[in-house]
Amino acid sequence: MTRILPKNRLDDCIAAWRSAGFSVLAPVRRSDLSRFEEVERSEDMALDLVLTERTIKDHFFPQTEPLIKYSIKKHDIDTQEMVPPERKRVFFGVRPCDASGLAIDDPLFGWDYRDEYWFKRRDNAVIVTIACTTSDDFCMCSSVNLSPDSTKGSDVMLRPLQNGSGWQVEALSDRGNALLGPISSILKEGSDATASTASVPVRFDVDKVMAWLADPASFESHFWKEISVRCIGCGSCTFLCPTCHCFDIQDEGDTYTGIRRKNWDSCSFPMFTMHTSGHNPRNTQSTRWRQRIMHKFNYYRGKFGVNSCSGCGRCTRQCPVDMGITETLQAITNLTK
Amino acid sequence: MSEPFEPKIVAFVCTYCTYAGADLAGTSRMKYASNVRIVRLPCTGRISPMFILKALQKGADAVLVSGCHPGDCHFAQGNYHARRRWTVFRALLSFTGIPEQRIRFSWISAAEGAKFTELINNLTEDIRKLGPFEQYHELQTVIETQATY
Amino acid sequence: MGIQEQYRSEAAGLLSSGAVKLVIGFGEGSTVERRRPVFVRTPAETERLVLDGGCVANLSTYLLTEGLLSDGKSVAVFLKPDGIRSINILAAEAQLNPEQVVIFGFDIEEGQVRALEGRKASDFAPVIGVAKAAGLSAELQKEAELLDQISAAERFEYWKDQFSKCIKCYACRQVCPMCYCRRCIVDVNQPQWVNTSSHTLGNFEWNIVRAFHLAGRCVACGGCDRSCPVNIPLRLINHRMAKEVLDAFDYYAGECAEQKPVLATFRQDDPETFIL
Amino acid sequence: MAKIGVFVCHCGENIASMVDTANLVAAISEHPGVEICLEYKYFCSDPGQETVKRAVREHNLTGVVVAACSPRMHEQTFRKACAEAGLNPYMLELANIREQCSWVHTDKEEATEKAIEITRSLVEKVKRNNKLYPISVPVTRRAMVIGGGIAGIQAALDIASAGREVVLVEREPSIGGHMSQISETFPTLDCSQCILTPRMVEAVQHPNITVMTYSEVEEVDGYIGNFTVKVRRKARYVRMETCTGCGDCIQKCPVKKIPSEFECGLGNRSAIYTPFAQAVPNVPVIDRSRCTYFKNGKCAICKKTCQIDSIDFDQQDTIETIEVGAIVVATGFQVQNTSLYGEYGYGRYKDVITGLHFERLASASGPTAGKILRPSDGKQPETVVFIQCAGSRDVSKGVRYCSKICCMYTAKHAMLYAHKVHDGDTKIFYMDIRAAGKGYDEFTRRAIEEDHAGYVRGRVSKLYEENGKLIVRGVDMLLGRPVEVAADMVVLATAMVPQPDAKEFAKIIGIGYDEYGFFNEAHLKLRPVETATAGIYLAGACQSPKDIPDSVSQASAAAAKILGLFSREHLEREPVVATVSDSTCAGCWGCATACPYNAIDQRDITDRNGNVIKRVASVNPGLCQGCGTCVSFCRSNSIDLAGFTEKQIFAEVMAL
Repeated sequence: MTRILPKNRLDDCIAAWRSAGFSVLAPVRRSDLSRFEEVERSEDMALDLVLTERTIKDHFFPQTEPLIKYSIKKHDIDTQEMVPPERKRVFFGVRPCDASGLAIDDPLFGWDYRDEYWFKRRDNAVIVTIACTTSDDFCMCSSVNLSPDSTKGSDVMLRPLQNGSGWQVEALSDRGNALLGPISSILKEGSDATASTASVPVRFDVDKVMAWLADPASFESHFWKEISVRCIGCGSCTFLCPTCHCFDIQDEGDTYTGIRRKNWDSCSFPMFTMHTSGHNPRNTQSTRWRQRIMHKFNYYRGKFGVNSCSGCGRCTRQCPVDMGITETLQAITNLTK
Repeated sequence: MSEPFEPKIVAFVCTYCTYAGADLAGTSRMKYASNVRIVRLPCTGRISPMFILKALQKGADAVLVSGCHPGDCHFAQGNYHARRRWTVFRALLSFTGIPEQRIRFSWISAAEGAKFTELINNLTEDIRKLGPFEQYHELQTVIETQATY
Repeated sequence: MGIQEQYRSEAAGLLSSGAVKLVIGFGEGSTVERRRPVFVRTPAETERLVLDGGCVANLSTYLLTEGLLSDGKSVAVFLKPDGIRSINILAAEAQLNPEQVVIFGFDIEEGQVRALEGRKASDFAPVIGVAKAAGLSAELQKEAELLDQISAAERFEYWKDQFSKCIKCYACRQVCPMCYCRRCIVDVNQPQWVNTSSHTLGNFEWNIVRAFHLAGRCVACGGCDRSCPVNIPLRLINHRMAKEVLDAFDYYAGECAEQKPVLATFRQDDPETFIL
Repeated sequence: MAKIGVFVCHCGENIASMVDTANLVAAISEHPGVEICLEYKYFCSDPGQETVKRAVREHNLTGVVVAACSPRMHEQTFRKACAEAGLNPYMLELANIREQCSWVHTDKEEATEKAIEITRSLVEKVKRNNKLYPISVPVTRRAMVIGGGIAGIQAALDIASAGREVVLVEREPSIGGHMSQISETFPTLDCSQCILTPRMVEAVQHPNITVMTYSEVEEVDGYIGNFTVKVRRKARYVRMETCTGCGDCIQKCPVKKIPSEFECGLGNRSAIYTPFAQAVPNVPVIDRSRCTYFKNGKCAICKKTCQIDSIDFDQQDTIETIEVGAIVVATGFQVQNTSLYGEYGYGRYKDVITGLHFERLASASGPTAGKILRPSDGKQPETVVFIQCAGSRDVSKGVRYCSKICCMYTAKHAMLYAHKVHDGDTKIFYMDIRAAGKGYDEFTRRAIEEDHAGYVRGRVSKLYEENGKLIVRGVDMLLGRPVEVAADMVVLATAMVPQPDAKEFAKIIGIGYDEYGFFNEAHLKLRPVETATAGIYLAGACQSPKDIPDSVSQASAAAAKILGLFSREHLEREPVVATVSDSTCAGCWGCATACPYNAIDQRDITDRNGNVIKRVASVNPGLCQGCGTCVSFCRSNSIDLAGFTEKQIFAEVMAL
């Protein structure tokens, strides 16, 4: 016997969480884009998507974030920090890959300096993940040692019932347990069978990839040039990635006041590594693509013991020229056959 | 009753015609609304569309762009180039929902102090009626406020 | 022999004779439906070339890859009429020498591929003439008109909503053959005309500036619209600009390599109904 | 760090009565970067300027804003003051709080607020001003005069007599222009040839003047002080160096029935010809299109006749490249084609002629040796009708402007006719008699009072032939009744129009033109001799209809301008010019296409070994006039305008 969240009680569930002080965010399709947004009713949710186009990363590490407000006086500058207020949020209907993405990034944001902006949001968020029963040609979680029902980064795991009437509920953390409190009366006991999870084929051999990347000779391999020849150098793969976390600091303002902001940046952009002198250590797209792959499957692991990829496949799914991590890692796998 | 709304108007003008026309309005002691701030440029050819966007960001409720009549340009052709640019830019702004009433273009010669006076007064009155350009200014106020997540 | 086979064998011929050093075409993609750009350097590799209704991208962008054409050698490229117009504009703007570009011209009608006669951009003048005579896309015009009909305030809300989605990934810019600047206006920080942050204001500015820079240059290949990962209908704004220059100045971008930029030229009797 | 000095002028009460200057000073003093802010009654006065200078020195100011009147008023004054205090004069901005603030507003609070905003905004601008230095351009002290009519000859002689070299280019085989076709000149009635020919000879013999006849300007490059002109010397097929002008070839040429252009078709010329007897140089040319030798390779009688073998059928056009520092455009005018007046019967009736025909008839060296004989039958006309404004001042068919000279020459024609045909009768249909000029009105009075010119105020509606007479029907407006005159000859005072190729020529040399094709002056009243293109000047009727005294005056004025320019080896120009950022320029040349002055060229950037890395736009500071059209065209912001840079404008706007 396990606990079941009946689908027809979803609205009660939202209401219960809201009255417990939570904002509820769920996949929504609005203005021709699927993303996580605050919802008040279950009918606004788009739970049947394989994956939202935007990741939940956006809600922890926004594309642009004010850090400091400043005003320029005659002899000095007044500054005022802009740290987000505490706000309790439930992310409902997160996919395992996106949830894992948060867990992958946690050590980065807490490593030498604890990023308030990230952790204030992380600490007040409860991730309710729904295991995947569908997948598409781009999903690759199984290739990066995750799966359509992996629990990494999740506080509550929901497994769809075979009959479609609801989800089997499993709390994975204290935070998850606490979240079930307000809805305890909604949950019921049951032993309905869960639907089988999606089958996502293994698309590359990540161990071989890691070994090849770790080989110093690979850095200067001609491979990078060939594999990245059609890359146009946009940042969409990085910006839609649940784990990419690079940012830039920009001041924006007028003569009198302004705001220092933290903005997403991308290793795909030539400007990313441009020195003031005009010298650019990564002055070709192939060196930039190499950096992206190396960072995800070599350097990041070296520092934090985990690859910076949760297998969502968004990089390929939306690439304007049909590139992506999968193709590159497949090619590396084939190199080392 | 709150104070009547006083619009902020930024004018980008060429120094040879419209700026001189505005000077003439002054030397003739004509009177017009104090809402306009003039940015002097050598020629309408120098007026880049970015100026208009920045003026809006800085809270302008309307922007005026003005120069020499066709054929009178001190630089022979600058205003003809400007006219093409405006035609296209105006269509673009209009299509993105920036009302045509708020972006005005005119030819005012160095002799047309009266036209300048009348234009500023009419424009100010029009924009008073139209109200502040809140839609655009909100874009700025939003970024100045604390992230709501 | 189908067009695909014909072009494959011609491409192989060009490569083996040394007439071109590279063929840029389409190949199979990561899914059955997808087509991706492929770069073919040997006759044997021409087997990878695919030509079917899925080959919609404007590959002329790749011709501007730094250093590609600087050795004076020729490159062959698969192009639809929109891409051929891009070549004309790039030639007019001195970004490439059209003599170095060998074109495998084709068009797609109702999912079927049709070969276009010619090899040099100038050979396709009749095709472009027909395209101009046929006018801008009626479909886009219909879509754009829907926006023209609502009030300015509603239009503003529409675009605010659309632009709020923008993440400044610059896929629109990177995929566009017209965006060849070494330093994009958005990367100019002295002064910072365009707010680089991807808040709605910055996004508004960026998208307006880009549309303005494409006025009279966009050939409606749809690359930016397809590339946008957050589905902003960029096609509409670019279409509106193309219509404006056509209506006001009878200017159809990319008619020939001698065409002067619409915003760098003028006529004394250009329309000016809006000027007080 | 910026140290800006702001000086708030009261302008007596002009500013202070409407702007609370104390408030203004208080607000501006608090502005970042403002080192000192002072107010004073009149900063433009000597003590005021001294205050500014002292502040600049004592505070080591890096920039100055004077909040006062319009920069159009006192920018130069304060620039000079800054320079005298050791500050680059371009580190100054004027905040216009008088013409555009205190004088036009009525609410002191509003005006003060506006004055504060204007001043702040210019403080922000001046912080970003750059030191600028006048641009020095070398001057080639040689002039070119295009057009060898009286205006061109005069300009050339004036410049040459002052010791500078001149190249005089004329497209016809001889210099002289229209003046050489004229019989007598008003208001003195001296013979045109008699006063012109000595000037022609003087020009051709002047050691400082190179006369290039039968030559046309094809290309003009460069800018003030440094023009490069390509001139096509058309093949004459006669060797200039050896021909003595004996005229034997002309005599012997068998092709004789070619209507002479010089005689307006009233006389004939041969295939090898000089346009008129006094031609300078007196060297014939062969009209290739009419010459039998060029048609079928036979004849060559001229070659056989010539005793010094000066005929050269193999001559080719040559292109000469000439460097000059200034150009006078004196390309003259044409007479309007009168065939558009069907009601006047021009072209249909042989005896309906233009004023220029009449000049040839009246000319002692003309086809009738100065006798007034009508073209149809060579008889002396007993009644002559003159129709004025046959094209001028006519919105519907002709040109809107007044051709200016017709009133005078028509009076002259009536007089000449009266002097030659004592019992003849004249009728002059006119709209107004415009005779403003020294001795002009007296002249027309004389025509009426002494020579009985029959002026009829009114227009001609119809003209037809009947029994060998030209019946001219019109209306006498003063009497209010129709008039009908049976004339033997009718003379139309046709309009003066630009040369048919004037617009194309204007494009070649890069000057403006009006709706008709007359060349545009830089300013109609204050710079009537200059064009908008520095270094190119106008003389004569190519600018607007002019008579001889006006043409000559303008020619001398143009010469004076050029001599002024040539008085120094270098020319100093305002440094408000555009510059290109080589590293970011994408080389699309849009700026070059847009530039109204052709001031933008392509420049190759090469590596150490001389290989071209990239090609960028490059502004010629000698040509750039500083309009900034290129700047707003440039998509990558790679071109900027000194004095109005992107940074400056941005700062100015962001401070509003």
